[in-house]
Amino acid sequence: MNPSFEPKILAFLCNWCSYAGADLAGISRIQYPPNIRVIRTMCSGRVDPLFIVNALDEGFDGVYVGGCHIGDCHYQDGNLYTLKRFDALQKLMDLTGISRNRVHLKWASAAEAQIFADNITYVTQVIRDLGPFERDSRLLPLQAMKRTLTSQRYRWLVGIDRKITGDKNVYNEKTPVPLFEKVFSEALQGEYQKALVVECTKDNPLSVHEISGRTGLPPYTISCRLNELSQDGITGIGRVDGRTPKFISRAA
Amino acid sequence: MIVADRKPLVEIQEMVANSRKILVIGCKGCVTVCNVGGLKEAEILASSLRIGRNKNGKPMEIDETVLERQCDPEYIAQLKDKVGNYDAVISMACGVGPQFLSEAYPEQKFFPAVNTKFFGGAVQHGIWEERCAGCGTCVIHHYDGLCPIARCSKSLQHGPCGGSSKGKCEIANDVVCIWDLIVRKKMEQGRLDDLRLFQPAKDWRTARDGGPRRSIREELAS
Amino acid sequence: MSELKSGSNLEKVLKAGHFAFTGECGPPRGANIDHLKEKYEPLKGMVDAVNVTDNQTAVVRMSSMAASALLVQAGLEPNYQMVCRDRNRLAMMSDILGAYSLGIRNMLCLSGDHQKFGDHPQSKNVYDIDSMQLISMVKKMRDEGKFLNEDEIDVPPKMFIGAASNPFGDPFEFRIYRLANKIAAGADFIQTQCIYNMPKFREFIKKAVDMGLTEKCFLLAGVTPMKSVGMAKYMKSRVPGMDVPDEIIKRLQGVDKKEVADEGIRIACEQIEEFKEMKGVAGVHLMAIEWEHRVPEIAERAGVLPRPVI
Amino acid sequence: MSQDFEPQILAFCCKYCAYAAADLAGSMRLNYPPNIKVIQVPCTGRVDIIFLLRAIEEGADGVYVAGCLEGECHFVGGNLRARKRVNYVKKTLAELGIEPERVEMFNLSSAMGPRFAEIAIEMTDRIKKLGPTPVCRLAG
Amino acid sequence: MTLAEKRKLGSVLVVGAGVAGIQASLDMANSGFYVHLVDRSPSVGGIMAQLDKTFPTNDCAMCVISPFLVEVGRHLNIHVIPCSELERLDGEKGDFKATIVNHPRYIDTEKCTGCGQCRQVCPVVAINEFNCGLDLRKATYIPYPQAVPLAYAIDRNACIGCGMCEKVCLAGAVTYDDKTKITELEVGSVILAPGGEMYDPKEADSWSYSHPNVVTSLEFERILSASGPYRGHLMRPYDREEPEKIAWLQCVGSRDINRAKNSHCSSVCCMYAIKQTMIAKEHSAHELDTAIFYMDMRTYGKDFDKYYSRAKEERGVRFIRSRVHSIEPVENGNLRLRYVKESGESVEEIFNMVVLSVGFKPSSGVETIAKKLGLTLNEQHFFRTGDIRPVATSRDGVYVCGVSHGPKDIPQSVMEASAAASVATSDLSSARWSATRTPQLPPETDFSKMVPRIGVFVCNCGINIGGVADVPAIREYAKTLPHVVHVEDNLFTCSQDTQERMKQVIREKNINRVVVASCSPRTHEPLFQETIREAGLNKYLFEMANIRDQNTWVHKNNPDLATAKAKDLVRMAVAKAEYIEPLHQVKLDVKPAVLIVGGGVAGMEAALGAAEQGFQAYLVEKTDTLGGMAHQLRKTWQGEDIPAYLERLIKDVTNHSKIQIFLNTKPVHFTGTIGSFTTTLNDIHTGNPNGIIEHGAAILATGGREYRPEGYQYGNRPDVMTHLDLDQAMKDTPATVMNADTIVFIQCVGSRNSDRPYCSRVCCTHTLKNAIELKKIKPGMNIFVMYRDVRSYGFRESLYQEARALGVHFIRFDPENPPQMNIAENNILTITVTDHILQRPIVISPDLVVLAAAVLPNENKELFELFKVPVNAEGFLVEAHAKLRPVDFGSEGLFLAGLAHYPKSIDESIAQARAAVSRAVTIVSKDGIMVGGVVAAVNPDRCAVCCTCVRACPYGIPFIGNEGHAVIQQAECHGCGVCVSECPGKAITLQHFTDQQLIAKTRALFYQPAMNE
Repeated sequence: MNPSFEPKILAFLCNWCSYAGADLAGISRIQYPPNIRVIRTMCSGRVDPLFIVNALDEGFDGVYVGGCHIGDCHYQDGNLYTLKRFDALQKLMDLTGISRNRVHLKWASAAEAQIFADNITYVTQVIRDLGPFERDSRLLPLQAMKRTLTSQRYRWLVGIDRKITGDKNVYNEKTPVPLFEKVFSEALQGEYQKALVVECTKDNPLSVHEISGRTGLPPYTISCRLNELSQDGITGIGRVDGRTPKFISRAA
Repeated sequence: MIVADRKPLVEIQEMVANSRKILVIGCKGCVTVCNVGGLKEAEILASSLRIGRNKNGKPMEIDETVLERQCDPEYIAQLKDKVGNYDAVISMACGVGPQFLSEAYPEQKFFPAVNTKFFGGAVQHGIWEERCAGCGTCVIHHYDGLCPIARCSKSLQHGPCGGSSKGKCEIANDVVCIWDLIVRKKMEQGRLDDLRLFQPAKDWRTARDGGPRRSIREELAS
Repeated sequence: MSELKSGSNLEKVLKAGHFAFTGECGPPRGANIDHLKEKYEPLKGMVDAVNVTDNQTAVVRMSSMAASALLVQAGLEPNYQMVCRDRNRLAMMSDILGAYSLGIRNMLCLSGDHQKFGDHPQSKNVYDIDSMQLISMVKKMRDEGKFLNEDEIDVPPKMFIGAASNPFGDPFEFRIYRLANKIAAGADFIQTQCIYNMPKFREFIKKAVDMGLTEKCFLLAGVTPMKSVGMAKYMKSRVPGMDVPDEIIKRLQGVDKKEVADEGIRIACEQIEEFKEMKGVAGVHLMAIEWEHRVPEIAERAGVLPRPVI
Repeated sequence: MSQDFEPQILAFCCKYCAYAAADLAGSMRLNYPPNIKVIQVPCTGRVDIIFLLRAIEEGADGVYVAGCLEGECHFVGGNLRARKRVNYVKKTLAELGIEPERVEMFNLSSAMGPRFAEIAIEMTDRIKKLGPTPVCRLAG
Repeated sequence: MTLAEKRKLGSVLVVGAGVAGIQASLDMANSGFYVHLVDRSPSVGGIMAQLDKTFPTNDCAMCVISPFLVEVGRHLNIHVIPCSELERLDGEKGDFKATIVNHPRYIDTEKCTGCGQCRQVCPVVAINEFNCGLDLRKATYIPYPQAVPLAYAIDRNACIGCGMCEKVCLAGAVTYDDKTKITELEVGSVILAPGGEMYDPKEADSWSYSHPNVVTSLEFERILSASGPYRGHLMRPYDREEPEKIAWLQCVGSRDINRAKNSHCSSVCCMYAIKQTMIAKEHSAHELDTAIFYMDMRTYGKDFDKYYSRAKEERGVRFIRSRVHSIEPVENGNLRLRYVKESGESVEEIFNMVVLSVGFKPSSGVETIAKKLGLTLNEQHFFRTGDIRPVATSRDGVYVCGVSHGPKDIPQSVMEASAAASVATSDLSSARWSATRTPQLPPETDFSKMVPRIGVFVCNCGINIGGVADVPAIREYAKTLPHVVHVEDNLFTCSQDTQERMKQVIREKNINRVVVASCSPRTHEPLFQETIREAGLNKYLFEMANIRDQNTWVHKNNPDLATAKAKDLVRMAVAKAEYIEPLHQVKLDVKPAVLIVGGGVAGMEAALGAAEQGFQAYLVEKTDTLGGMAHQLRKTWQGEDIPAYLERLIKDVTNHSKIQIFLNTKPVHFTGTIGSFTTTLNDIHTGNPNGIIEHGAAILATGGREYRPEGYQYGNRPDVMTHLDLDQAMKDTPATVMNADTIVFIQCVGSRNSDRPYCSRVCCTHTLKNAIELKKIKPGMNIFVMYRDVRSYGFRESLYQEARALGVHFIRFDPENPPQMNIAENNILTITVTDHILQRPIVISPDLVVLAAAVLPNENKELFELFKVPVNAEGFLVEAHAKLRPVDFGSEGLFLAGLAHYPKSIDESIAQARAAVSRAVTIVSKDGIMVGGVVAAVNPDRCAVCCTCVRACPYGIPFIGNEGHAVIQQAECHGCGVCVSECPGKAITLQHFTDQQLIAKTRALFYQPAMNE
């Protein structure tokens, strides 16, 4: 690690708690490292995981999301959604090989300026240890993450999670959490792998082995994903070289 | 029946090149049976001509109709008030059609759409073969029902010429040598001796060589 | 066989029992007499009569009657050929009278090739009467002195009547009957198609002898020496009714390029030798098309010289 | 040819195979150009030569007949006759100086949804290359 | 209740809606019985719907079965009950009470239009059973695009209840509160057709079935299918490479006692394996090397052996007689097979893919149904059935057909289905047409003279059309078209409420032509035709514009062009509508009698079946005795006594009041059309007529005979005999047979050679049965069976095991060097043959030689020409369709059964005879048959009597009548229209597809009409 590396960190601070906490830290002249650049949002629930991934894509080395403690949210359950989304995002990052420690979610109330500063200091140190985010060598996973995060299936499951596991589903019963977890992880892995395949076959037709080479996915997995992509009419056979069909995607 | 082939489209187009309003007349007689001049073929010809003219930007008006036959004046007369308002009429009947029409309507221009070829019959759907040359004195009984006058290229009457090989006529190997058939049939039926008879020189007066012919039935003709 | 029908040299030679040897000469495609001369000059003294073809393979040539008359003037005896393709019975009878008046005594009655092969396929053919009816017409004119319509002829044309026969045409079994019909119709001598399939010809001639046909008329075996392998192949595949066995072609291929023509003549001579001994063969008709200049050599090597003079 | 030329192409499809394949292409949500307009006939044996000629006469840029695979015609041999008639029309158009490629015959089974789409695409490209029909459409 | 008052219900319950269930239901519904068709899965179709192509004709399975699916879904007298199972069955024959469990589907089939929006949004995936797990489907799914009923279902144990599908469903069809319901059904009899399931190779790991490139045959079928996951492009599941070498392993899960515990042979795997090799070769652009590893190649059905030799000789398929023990995965997805050649040499080969030809096992439903209904199962856990009553179960009134009582191919299943239909309804005949519904139709108002008044109904089909094309614009545009007096657009035109409103609008505005712009006429035309008929309009005054399947669904990405095309299609439909005329079908009366030709077992069973159904049967036999070939048989393969059965059958037939028997008689004249035939019968000896028969249908059962072998000294030595001679000897002079010490059986004598390229199917079983019987009587006897392939298909495999256990020696020979028989000078007979194991010739001197001679069809050239029925090259009668009409002839009203169709065992003949009865009853049970409609009609004064139509018609229907013009009979014309466009005089028109209508439709595409005033 070169010692002089100073990570650039984007911080989303919810207006009522963490932003207020940050101001209080300023008023009380509490010191914390200058690596963060702040964006104020009305509630941490406003933060779309896509913003986080875009931040990494644009050049930040890490992202910090601050919100109110559970129960304190000015909008009742805004931060509950944030928690679900953040958890889902980190599960997705585990798939992509980008360390989940580049993104952090911390609760801090308007009064807890010191806690805020400590959080920032801690987060900055963690990211500094991780070193700079090699964006150029991670283009494909980033694109695939963006595509996964914008897929209807992913967003719908993340959104409905609390309602059907917490409250009741359409059958007036709670969907058992392990079942939901299984469905969600299947969906997450499915959408991400499909996204990888689509991203690398968008412009030129590639064989399964070539896709495997670029995405690291085993051939059979790619073959199964190709089934789903052709069912949705996104990917088809572009041409056949000898005995090897090359697949191409029409990214709608 | 009389068998004919449709003239090439280019030839018909030239005939009516400068006519604006054309009538195509089919005939329900022999030319319908040999699929060359019936109502269906009339419609096809009309449509083809329309496409041709339309393509060259000189649209024309074409109507199509069909007569029961074009070799009886009564049917020809059915066009009395129609034939006048066209500047060309195409008859799809055998050679008789255009002539009966011309005789009935001297002022109108008539054009044949088909080339009349021979008397014959359908050996299979879509293939017709010549059987009779109309020589006016039928002798097929001498040759076991196979007429060498019509079906031998040289109308020989005493057996195959030197050029008959493998059952085919010297002029083309898809033309059957009729004498090969006659001889084989005679041999099979054990009547080869019939071919020893000397046939005197044929009297061609009853054929076309005797000039244009008429057939008069006293008891019918008024 | 005793009294002469036409008194032609050929008739005399045959009736005297000699082994006849006739040649063939195709008239030129134009009116150039020298061309004709070049063709008949070498035949002088070599043959008993010279066939003069009539628009062979339906290709327009100088008329056979004119050419025959020129031969008569040159001291050769023509064998005037007439085909049924180009004339109706009126023209035929008048030409026969004309030919006779010009000193032509031999005549060959043929059906003639269909105009489709010739140089004017668009032309209309006649075929008013066929070769059989032509033979009987010439016989009627000669023996009864009458035209076809029974009218009297003041000076009947005394022609020595010849006919052609193709022993190898299909249907093979019928060919002998056709020969018999021609003889019955009045043919005095027969010239066969050029022969290559000797076994088949032996079978044919044996049947002719058994039927006593060779008693009633003289049969001359047609011989055409092969000039090249190409010609042999062409005759085998393209000429209808021609039967060229593979051995002939193999023999021709057996010798090197320059020798082929010579080998062709050697084959012909072998054939002629056999014909001399063959019962029922009264002579040989040599068709050396475009090879007239080599007829003396062939005649010499075939041992048919000198020609008998009666 | 100008890119915005959108050919009008007629397709006579037999009820048992080609029309069923067209429906299957639909239920599989495949994609092919909208220039193809289908007319259903009980069997391609019903397609008369006059239909193809009248279509060209009325201004169609292209016409094709789609029937069952050879040997599998629901009515035994209707599709074989159809092919002969298409060839006759091709010859007639050639005589009239019109590209015979504007008329074509295809064979496919009712399970070949993708093949139907392929044919539609192939014919549209072919007619686009040939350009509009030389037969100008008569108004009225 | 006393016997007399026993209630006879006119309805039947069919359990299982595979091809067998469907065929049985259609036969019964068309013969006057109301059918309840129950199936566990959300749609009908069973395994056949999953097949790509079917042997031996290589027809596409879906094209063959989908018309039947649509008909069963739409039939007025068939009540399809999907997602349900039979729970209990009380009562007895004629009066059952069935308790049905209806599992929740969570989607209302009445409302759902199959538009598929719910599938697209559903976030949950599950294993797609239809594609055998090759790909995934959503929790909300439809088994396959052409499913009937065309409605989605929710897979409850995959669904997480997120509610998304309800949000997008515009038809409001999703019913989450759907509960399991119990329904009671009162039926007269029950037919079980739960079908079978394929063996799951996971049970034994030696096949390493977990490897992606090791697939079962059904999975391979999906890979080949154009509607499968790979759209018919042959690729390996592992990495989608196109395979260069594929191996098929036969007998996976069949004939396998130690690994799979299934002793039976599954009868179909050899044939489908060969078919798959041929179709795979067609699908691959490059050279594809295919190899089948087998023990016996069992291609015993009609045209099967020709199919096998065509694959071997013409298509270069490799057949390797060796059973591969295990499959070993090697690098990059390939598989190594080790096998031992016949010559003993062991070989290793690398393949890109391996297909396991998995056999049948009874479907899981069989076990439970047997327990609930108290039916006995056989050792292989299929339903137990006998030979003499092949479709009857151990409980009276409950019948079975299809794979659930024994592995078999589709033709055999369909035959058994028809047989079950006829047996199940034979004693309910008094209740015929009692429970069925007949449509109440108002009289047809005559609109033919009136000016066309066209009503145009444009459909949104939810968002399928409306979501792409601008439906209101299309509606407004339709207003501008000529003769259009009413336009409207609605969400779902095919929904019940819209149908009612359509009828009302038609009456109010007295519309006389209706155009609906929506989906495909193939699926919805009959529905709309019925609706307008109920509004008093002749059903043909209707035209559809397909603006969904052939427009919005396929031009999703340029909506404006799709809208323009929709307008074009509507304009074309309206243009044709202008020229449509009403068409009136003519009712031909039906003569309720059946003629049966041939008095063998098949003929007698057919006559008895027809009589039991209550119809007069005329049985014509050319000899002086009934019974035919059966007189020479002793036992069925399961050991049932044939002579006793034959005696009983002849007694029943002779005494039955409704059967009239004509011995020494043959038909000499036959005319008429379906429903009313007239046949003149003549006495064979005297030649004078002994009867004119009026009948509605005819069944030909002219039977077959044993081939008299030419070689092997047959006929000139007493110790050389055929099977029938052996049976005769065992019956009359058992001693001559029993004191023989060595007996040699020689198989395929006269069969499977160039003159008779077919397998006679029964001789292997016959040999095994006799060999076992001889061994049991005299264990010391040496018995040798010299065979090319032992074809003991289905449960007959147990005979092969038993024979080997009893010590019968089996020696295989190749057709090239068959066993040689030589007579030494001391008249001692010896047989020399090369033993396939020792690879050396051995010499046997048997006391008795039994030749398994071929089965030939009886020669009836004159009779077949009289009935105008086709025979194939070997002289067997040719059925209309090998798969789905195995007992019908091409020409309507004629049926076939027994050996005359193809060699078969006696139980198969009985089943086919009963099937023929069921098919015949669908005609004679009706009082009239509607003919006409879309048929050709001749205009006499345009007819040039040129015979073009006589030559062009593929069915030879047109003829020149004595009025001097062509005649086409409405009852016979199939409506293809070939003659119409061949006729040079334009004398024939095909109603509803006239030239005028089709040219108007063509013209309309290019001709923009002037604005409607």
